[in-house]
Amino acid sequence: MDTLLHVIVSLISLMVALAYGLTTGGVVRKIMARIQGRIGPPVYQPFIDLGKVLFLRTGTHHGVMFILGPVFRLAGAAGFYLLIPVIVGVPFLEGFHFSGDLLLVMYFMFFGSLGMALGAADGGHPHSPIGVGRGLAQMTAYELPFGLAVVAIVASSGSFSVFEIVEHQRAAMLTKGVLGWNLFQLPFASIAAFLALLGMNMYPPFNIVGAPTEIPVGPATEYNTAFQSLQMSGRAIFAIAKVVLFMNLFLGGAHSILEAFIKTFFIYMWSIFVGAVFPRFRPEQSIRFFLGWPTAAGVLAVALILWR
Amino acid sequence: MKTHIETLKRHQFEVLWTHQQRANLIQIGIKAEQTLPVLTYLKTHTPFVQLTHYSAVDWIEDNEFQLTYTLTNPQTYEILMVCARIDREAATADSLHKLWPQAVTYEHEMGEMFGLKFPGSPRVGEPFNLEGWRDMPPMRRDFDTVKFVRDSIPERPGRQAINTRDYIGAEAGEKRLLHD
Amino acid sequence: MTERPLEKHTQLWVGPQHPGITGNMSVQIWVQGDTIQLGRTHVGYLHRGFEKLVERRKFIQAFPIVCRICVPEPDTNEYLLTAGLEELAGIEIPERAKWLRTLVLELARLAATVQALGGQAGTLGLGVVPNWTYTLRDYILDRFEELSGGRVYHMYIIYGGVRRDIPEGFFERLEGTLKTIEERLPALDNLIFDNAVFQKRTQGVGIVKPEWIDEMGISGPTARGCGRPIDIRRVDPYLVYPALDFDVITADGCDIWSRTLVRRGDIEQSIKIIRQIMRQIPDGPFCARLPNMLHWKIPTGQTYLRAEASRGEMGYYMVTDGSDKLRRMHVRGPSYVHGFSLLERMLPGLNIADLSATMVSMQTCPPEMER
Amino acid sequence: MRDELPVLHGVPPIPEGSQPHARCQDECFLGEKPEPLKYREAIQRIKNWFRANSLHVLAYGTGCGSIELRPLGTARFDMERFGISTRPTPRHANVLIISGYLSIKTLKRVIRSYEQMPSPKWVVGLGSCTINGGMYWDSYATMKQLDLYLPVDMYISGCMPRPEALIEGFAALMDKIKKGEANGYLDYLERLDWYRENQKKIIHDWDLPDYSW
Repeated sequence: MDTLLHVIVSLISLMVALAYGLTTGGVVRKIMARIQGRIGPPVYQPFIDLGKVLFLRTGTHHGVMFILGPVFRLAGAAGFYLLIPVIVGVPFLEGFHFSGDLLLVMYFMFFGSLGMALGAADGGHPHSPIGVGRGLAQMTAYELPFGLAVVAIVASSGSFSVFEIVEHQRAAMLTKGVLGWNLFQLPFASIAAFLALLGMNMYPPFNIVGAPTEIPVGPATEYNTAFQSLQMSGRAIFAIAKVVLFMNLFLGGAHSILEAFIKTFFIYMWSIFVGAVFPRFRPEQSIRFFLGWPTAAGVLAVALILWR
Repeated sequence: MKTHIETLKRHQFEVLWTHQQRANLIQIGIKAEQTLPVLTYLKTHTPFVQLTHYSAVDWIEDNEFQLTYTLTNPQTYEILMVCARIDREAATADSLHKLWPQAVTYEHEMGEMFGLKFPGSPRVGEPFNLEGWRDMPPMRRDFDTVKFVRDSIPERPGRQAINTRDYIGAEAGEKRLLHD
Repeated sequence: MTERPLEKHTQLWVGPQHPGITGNMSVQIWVQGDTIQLGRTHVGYLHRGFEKLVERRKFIQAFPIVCRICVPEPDTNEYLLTAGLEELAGIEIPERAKWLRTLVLELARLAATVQALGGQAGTLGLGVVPNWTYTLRDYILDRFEELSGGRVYHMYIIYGGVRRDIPEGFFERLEGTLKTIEERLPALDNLIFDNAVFQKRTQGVGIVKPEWIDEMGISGPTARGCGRPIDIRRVDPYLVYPALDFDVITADGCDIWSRTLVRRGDIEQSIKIIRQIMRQIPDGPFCARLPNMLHWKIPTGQTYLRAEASRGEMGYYMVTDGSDKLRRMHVRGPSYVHGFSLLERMLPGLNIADLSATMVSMQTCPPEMER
Repeated sequence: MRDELPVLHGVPPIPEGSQPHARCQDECFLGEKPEPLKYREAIQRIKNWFRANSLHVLAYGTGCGSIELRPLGTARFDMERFGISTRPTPRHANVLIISGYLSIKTLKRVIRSYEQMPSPKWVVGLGSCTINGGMYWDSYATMKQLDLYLPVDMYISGCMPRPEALIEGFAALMDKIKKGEANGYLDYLERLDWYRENQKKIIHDWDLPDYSW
């Protein structure tokens, strides 16, 4: 009975994450518009867009892998989201966590993009493989600082479970307050990870995958209608799952819905505030960036932990 | 600028006519056979090194095409306009792509728009502006664009064409204007 | 163009339906990895046959259609057609008309340059700048609308002068517009030139070799970005430019960055010129007395006239044959050189990511290339 | 005022007894057929509301009218506040703006782009050139009447139309979609042969597939 309830609550939580992700997307569009001096679309515009693409008809067919691509992406995002605790202390909202789930989570972060890469190649549009190549190269580049940051966190908390990492921070918070967060405990790991987050979120200057004036929309070029809606929802859930993971790893998790809301919102907006006024990097510049200071910060973080 | 034209004459190049259009624009006429030597001479021995413009004019009355080469002196910005007339039936001229790389574009366009042939020019014959064009080259004077449109491109019925002269004449109430 | 066999390549069409392309044209590129090996431009998507159309229209009917040749900056076309025919017909225009023409040309240059600055940033994904600069351009278009009744196509310069005098209080409102633009410039500088990513993307990219300039007839910001002070307003002056005080901006990087810098300097110079015109403009008639336009015949002659558009040297070749219609008109826009031969020469070795930035840095204008 | 204007439709009515195109029977491709049931109508209305409020315009500047689309998209006029945004690929777009005159070379590309767009899709003709050739009525390179080649749902007249006119045109298109009257894409499928015949009449080197998916 408990398992069934857990599944139901998790599904509802997934829906909430989707809605939250779409709303945040709308807020981002609004903020971007405001910076550009425009009024901008209504905040609920992504919902209308999602509904509209669902109500479109298509006859395009490029093979089985093409159809599976967005499914993989959605599955990767959903799996990612369901594995990590959203609100600690509330039953059924702590995710399907188990010891060592951080490894699986990091795998799921890759999984969706790899699925999209395979599917996009089936589309046959030359922009797709170029975009996939750019995306995978950039992903490999930002995985390095992020992986180093995770290693530092794991070494300091002594666990591969996201839940236990949160617990570890909560224990530290009892004595040190807010300073018990990993954000302040492991400053170099935080620098590495938050710089890597810029690349993960694909906002400027790291939006090289779907660069509109270079290779318009990249891998998603051939994906229309229902595939596009799968992709949009996958992207929304993935974005939220990422910020929830970062909240758990660095900001000490959340104990109430309001806290989760505030923390995730600010982590999400971090890449917007950085990216709103930047042009785009060239692919090799982006890769060089991630292999530069972020990686150095990650190496330093690991070294400090080992030295300590 | 006049001195350069004098040296041209001294080098056995025949200058058919000279006309000063503006203070810094002189036009000369040369023979079509001598086009390439004259232009090579101008590019190598005079400051007129820049091919600014290059185009053709259809003189259908004389059964000739006029090719106009506009050369610029990049120091003083004086313009020397060299005109040569070629036969309209043969419509063949020397290609300048070895002298100036951008001449390829002009020749490419003229090849399509006038049906001129430039032996050796790399892109003449490829489509430039038109695609699937089956009629006469459109910039020739005997190509009637109105007839072409009436024949091959459907128009929305009901569009009126007003003769400007009649219209203004009627407006003014002056019948005199109608017959000048 | 070098025709050499490529071993492994992908053929890619950039355009005609591509957001990174200027207007409606296409570049066919052969890429190896991310590097372009060979490129060819294909045009004709905007071909309307203007040169044929003016051959069968009277002079007064020809002038409203030539402004369609370059959409962002139509006034240069109007000026060149009218001035060329005035030269062939031997018409002198009044002094005030000259000043008004200069004012309009300079305003159009300003609008096009502001737009190009935003376009340059837009190709690199900096979405804020185009949003602002298009608005600034729109303020200038408001003044145009007041002056001529048209927002984009003005048809203000007519044979013998201009179509009408300036309206009451126009200069005060124009001054306000210029102030608005000037107030916005520091913020634009901050966004574009102080932006580390923009510097990284543009410095050393899209090199135009200085020795190509004389050989190919490169002009405008593209030539001035190579350190050559080629400005038709200075080297082959027309209208009242000799009486005006302005600098020819140059930069010597030969890359996209220098061209953007030149364009940024051009904005200030244009504003300076417009202010001078507003101060010095003389009184008098704004249009010469003209023959009956329906019967106007121009004696046989040919001329090549040029003016400085925001993109470079714009030239009109006109031939008349004594009738009431043009015999031949050929438009040699700056894009005619920059968009075909120069672009094809620059493409080998360029990254795909830099293609559209390179095109926009030369402001290639497809309707001017194919007319 | 708008109702009094004559409807610009240069297309003759469908002859009696003519068979619709074979592809029309393909339910997966064709849009929805009107169903008598009440709740179907309600669902249709909801779908139309979604479609009308999220117009994705294909970023293809086919003619000089596209110079006014940029002010429309940027800070001063800002079409995004109405839910209109541009999409760089035809697969993601469902509004095709023909901005002004269309040379025959471009017409070929436009047909291809149009057919690749997922239905329901709409065509907006901009400027007098699309309506009757405009000032290029005697040009050998441009088409003179757009609705012979593509099913036009909305014409916006002017040379070129101002951004305000474009906004009003889009608002009218939204109204039309909400009422379920913007069915040009169905017309295109039903009379594909007729459109093809017209297209092949002016595109001489026809090398497009039967239908570009």
